[in-house]
Amino acid sequence: MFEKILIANRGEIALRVIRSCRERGLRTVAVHSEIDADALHTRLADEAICIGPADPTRSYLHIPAIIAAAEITGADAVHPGYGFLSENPEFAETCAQCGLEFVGPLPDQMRQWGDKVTARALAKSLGLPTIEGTELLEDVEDAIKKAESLGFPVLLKASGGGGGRGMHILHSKEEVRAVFETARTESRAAFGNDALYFEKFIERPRHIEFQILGDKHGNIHVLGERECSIQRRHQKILEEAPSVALSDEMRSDMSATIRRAMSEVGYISAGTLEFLLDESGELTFLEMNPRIQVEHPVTELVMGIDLIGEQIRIADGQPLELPERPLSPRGHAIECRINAEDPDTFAPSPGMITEFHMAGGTGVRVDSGVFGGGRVPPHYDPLIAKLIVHAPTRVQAIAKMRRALSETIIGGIRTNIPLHRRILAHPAFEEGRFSTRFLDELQA
Amino acid sequence: MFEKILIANRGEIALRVIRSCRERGLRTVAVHSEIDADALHTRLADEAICIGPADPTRSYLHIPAIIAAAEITGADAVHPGYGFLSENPEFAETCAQCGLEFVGPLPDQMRQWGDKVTARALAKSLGLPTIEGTELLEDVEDAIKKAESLGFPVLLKASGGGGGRGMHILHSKEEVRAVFETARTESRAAFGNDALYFEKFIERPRHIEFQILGDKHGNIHVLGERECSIQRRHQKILEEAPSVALSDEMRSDMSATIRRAMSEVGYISAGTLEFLLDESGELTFLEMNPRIQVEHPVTELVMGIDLIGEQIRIADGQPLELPERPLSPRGHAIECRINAEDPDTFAPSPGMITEFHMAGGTGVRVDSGVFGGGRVPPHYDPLIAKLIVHAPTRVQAIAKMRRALSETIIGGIRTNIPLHRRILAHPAFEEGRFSTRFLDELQA
Amino acid sequence: MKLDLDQLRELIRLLDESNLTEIEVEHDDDRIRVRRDPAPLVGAQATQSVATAGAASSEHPSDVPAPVDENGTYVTTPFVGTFYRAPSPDGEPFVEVGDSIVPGQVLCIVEAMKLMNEIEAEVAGTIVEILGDDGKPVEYGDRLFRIEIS
Amino acid sequence: MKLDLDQLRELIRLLDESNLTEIEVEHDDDRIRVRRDPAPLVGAQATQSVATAGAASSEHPSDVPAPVDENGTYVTTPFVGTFYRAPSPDGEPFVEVGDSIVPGQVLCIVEAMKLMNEIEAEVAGTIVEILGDDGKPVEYGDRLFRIEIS
Repeated sequence: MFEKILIANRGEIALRVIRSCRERGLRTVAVHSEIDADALHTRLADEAICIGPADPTRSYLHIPAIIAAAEITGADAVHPGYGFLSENPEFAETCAQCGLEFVGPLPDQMRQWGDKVTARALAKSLGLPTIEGTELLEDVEDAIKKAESLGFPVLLKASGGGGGRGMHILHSKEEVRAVFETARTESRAAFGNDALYFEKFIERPRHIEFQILGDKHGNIHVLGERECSIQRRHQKILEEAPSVALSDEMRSDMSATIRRAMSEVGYISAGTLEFLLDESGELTFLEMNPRIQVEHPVTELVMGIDLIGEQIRIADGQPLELPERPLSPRGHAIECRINAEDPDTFAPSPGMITEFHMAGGTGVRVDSGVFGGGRVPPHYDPLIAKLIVHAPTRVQAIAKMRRALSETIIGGIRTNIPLHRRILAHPAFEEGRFSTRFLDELQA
Repeated sequence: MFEKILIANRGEIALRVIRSCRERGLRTVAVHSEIDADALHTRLADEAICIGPADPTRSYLHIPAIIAAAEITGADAVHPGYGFLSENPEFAETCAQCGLEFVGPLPDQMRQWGDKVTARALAKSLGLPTIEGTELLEDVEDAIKKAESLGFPVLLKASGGGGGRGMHILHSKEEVRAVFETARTESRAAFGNDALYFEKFIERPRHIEFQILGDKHGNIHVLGERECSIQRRHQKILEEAPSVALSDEMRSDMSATIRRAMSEVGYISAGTLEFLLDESGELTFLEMNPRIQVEHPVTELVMGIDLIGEQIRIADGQPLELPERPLSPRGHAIECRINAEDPDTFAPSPGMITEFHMAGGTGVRVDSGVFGGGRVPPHYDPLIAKLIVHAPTRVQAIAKMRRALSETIIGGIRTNIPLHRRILAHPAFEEGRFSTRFLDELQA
Repeated sequence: MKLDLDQLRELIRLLDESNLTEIEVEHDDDRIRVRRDPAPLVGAQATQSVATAGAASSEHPSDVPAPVDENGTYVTTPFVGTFYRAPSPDGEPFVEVGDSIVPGQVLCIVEAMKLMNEIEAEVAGTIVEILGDDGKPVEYGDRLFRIEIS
Repeated sequence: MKLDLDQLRELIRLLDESNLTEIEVEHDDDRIRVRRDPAPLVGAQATQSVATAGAASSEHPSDVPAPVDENGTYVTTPFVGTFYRAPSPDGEPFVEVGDSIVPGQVLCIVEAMKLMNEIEAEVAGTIVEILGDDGKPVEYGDRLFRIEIS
């Protein structure tokens, strides 16, 4: 087994990894920027190395500094968390070249799934249901032809895009003509890649994703789904497991399909397959994220497993010890992402946290990366904490989350807690009737 | 169902009750002393009433003020927590007279189990195994005669005593002669009652207790045991569930015995039967606590129930909804009581909490009553928080608790966290080989 | 940190005006603490139903001087309950603004557990303000009357 | 709370002496913040293997004046890695205490990922103290040399 793991990340996910390591007797190395010298991950790891200034391109994204930190501390492995370098195949390769085990999939698997068009084609070839879509668009005339054969409305997407950026809903060929060149320019500027394509546009989809784990011995486990439809501009805000929109049969059918597909490619480590669920109950593959995700705790709670711990065991070459038959979700879990931002304008709200009291009690899990008296720097993701509840039923989980939010006190900065309260108080949310447009409609 | 519950307590247990109420849609009323005007229970309840000065005899123990607070707020019921008025039958009666439902057993049941000698006789008559003991001692000569027939060593106990106070271990008739009159005087001074008796003294017992719940419809459920042998001067410090010292057969036999006994007396609400486990594996009844206990969360975690919620449902006249067959513990839970005290001298350490960061992550539950920037007043119990973990096995629970303690940061006051670390690092604790004398021997 | 006396006086004034017994100001390693004994309760010696005149009872010790500030003395309630200005729903109020009062005079009733707790004056003076609302709940320590001591 | 100027001057001095860029003191509604721009890195422009002389590269902008206090100027490391005073295990150290240095002169090597990163002087002066330990790890921003500017 590894003895020492370097965590190439910060905030709550760095703490999350430290926790799983410590429970397994592994030593931890935090890397941090100058502004994070007093951050919680810096304080709680066994060792901490300053790797650069606050600017992430010179610290958390700076591969040589992270590798050098692993070298001088004698780390055996690197956990990239999510974001930063977690989906960077060059980083994974550099780790391997330097004798460091990268806790994640193989670099080629990251490349395979990293490009959306390639990923969709791969998924299709593996027997996963994919959304109707086109090849890459050559020019505006080609785009109009392809849009008409697909049928309006269509979604214009950037092949290199992600996180919902670079997308346009188009209802007519006039709109295609009006938008195409601008979108191409935007895509080139934003992603260094101007390749565009169309997908069939689903008016009111749900965002459903399946968690998988694969080991180095060819075992694949599918660990149920998460419901992530509560989004603001394609950024997830609140997630739950299981989804009220999936029957046991749908879950077990899709799990079997995914298991076959991922076994065929020999996927290693944790990964998430994202799907859209349309109004008729069809799931179509959207993309695959070859890393741990922010919302992984809801799966951990209902499945009773430690996903980060399993990632580490897998990287170490150990076989998965999960049961042969698919696990069933037990109870219901909800996660609220607590962001340091204005609940109405969504403007970031960095600053000193003067008061910080997170909820406690039975069925409440807190994954936070900050503390009272600490500072939220303006340079990074505004996610400061995740509040996660687990209860026997969805109704009880909602009541518990309302209760947990009511006793959470964060002073000195603004947070999106009022937004979470509005979501949880909404009848459509309570009844489970919502799509990815829920939050836009709530805000409107 | 009740609509509003007054919580006649403070600190973590007041918060604990607020949480269960809020998850059920019940409104809550906190009562507080002047010094607790900014305490967490005062801030988090729906309403808060100042009932007196810091001195508990004029606030948290002052029945008229508490009843008046319930009257002016229109509360339907009163939850007494533990300590303070929780075992006071007069308080329960006064509540009933004023039309308030007391969340606890009937006043007569509190009286029945409140006196240790009466309780032991009752337990014996109900078929519970009791420790060999004597009737009340008339005088020193009677004491010597009874001690000799019981067999030395014997434990001299005060009938009105509790919490380990007023006890003497005696090895010979000379020691009986030397101690008897002093003990009688002490007992009269401490408990207003000079009745003494002997019990057989067990050299290295374990303290094992069983949690029960009874409803108003005659249903009794026994919810497994807790291991509470880690004590300092008979004050519990760390508890776990289940106990490594009990086999499934011992657990199920004793559960059946307790269920029969408590059904016979029609016990209502939550209660705990405390036992000593001797070296030969015999359990003998020690006492019954007719209230919720500090360490109830370890039972909640392994049994998957909400004991406070059940107490409230019972008080409201609803039947228990637990399964007919005894529940089995799932996984292992450990609780560390975090006290504001010097870890070596055990001197209380009240004051301003300048920094307060409790552990988080998967399998960690925090029940706390304080916050960073708040003050621990010198007038009350030094228990400021409970750190509770739940993991599949005892070994994993120990690793998780070590991890959780390592990331708990409490500044400005001293706490017993270093003591907990020593306990958890001790080989005998790891191996489960310990008795109630463990901590005294560790400290020696 | 240099603390000038005006600042200290300001703190003391704040403390006096408040319900608090202590104010502590921390500033890095500096700390200023102003503290006084718990606020006495005018009329605190009134016990259930029958008010005992004069000296403080052992149940509610109040052998410290009444809190006096530039605005006068306050009568606070040592009972949680419902405040009544008159002995019965149709009765005349015990006192009105402008009334002169003498020690031992009943000022109001605070009802709790069906018991009528009479609150008495401890000082001689004039009622200058009535702060309690008739028939409304009061918490421990709530101010009921402001009195100008004569 | 009144803050006298001596106190403010003290805060500024503390900030200057430290590696910090900001000190903030909160006091109820009062807050004092003294702030300066990030500390520049002497030699920060040295890039991997081949040191570029003179101006700061875009990767490591250091167009702010070097931190100077009464003790002189510090050369800090822009690289995480292992500090070496000499170009090879048997080689002579690049510099010793007392040596005069000129801008662009190599002072040491910080090795990371098998690359030898040379750290150059940015100012002319004299080495008055060597703070790095030969063969030992250094973090970003660690002080390596103290220099008296000539």
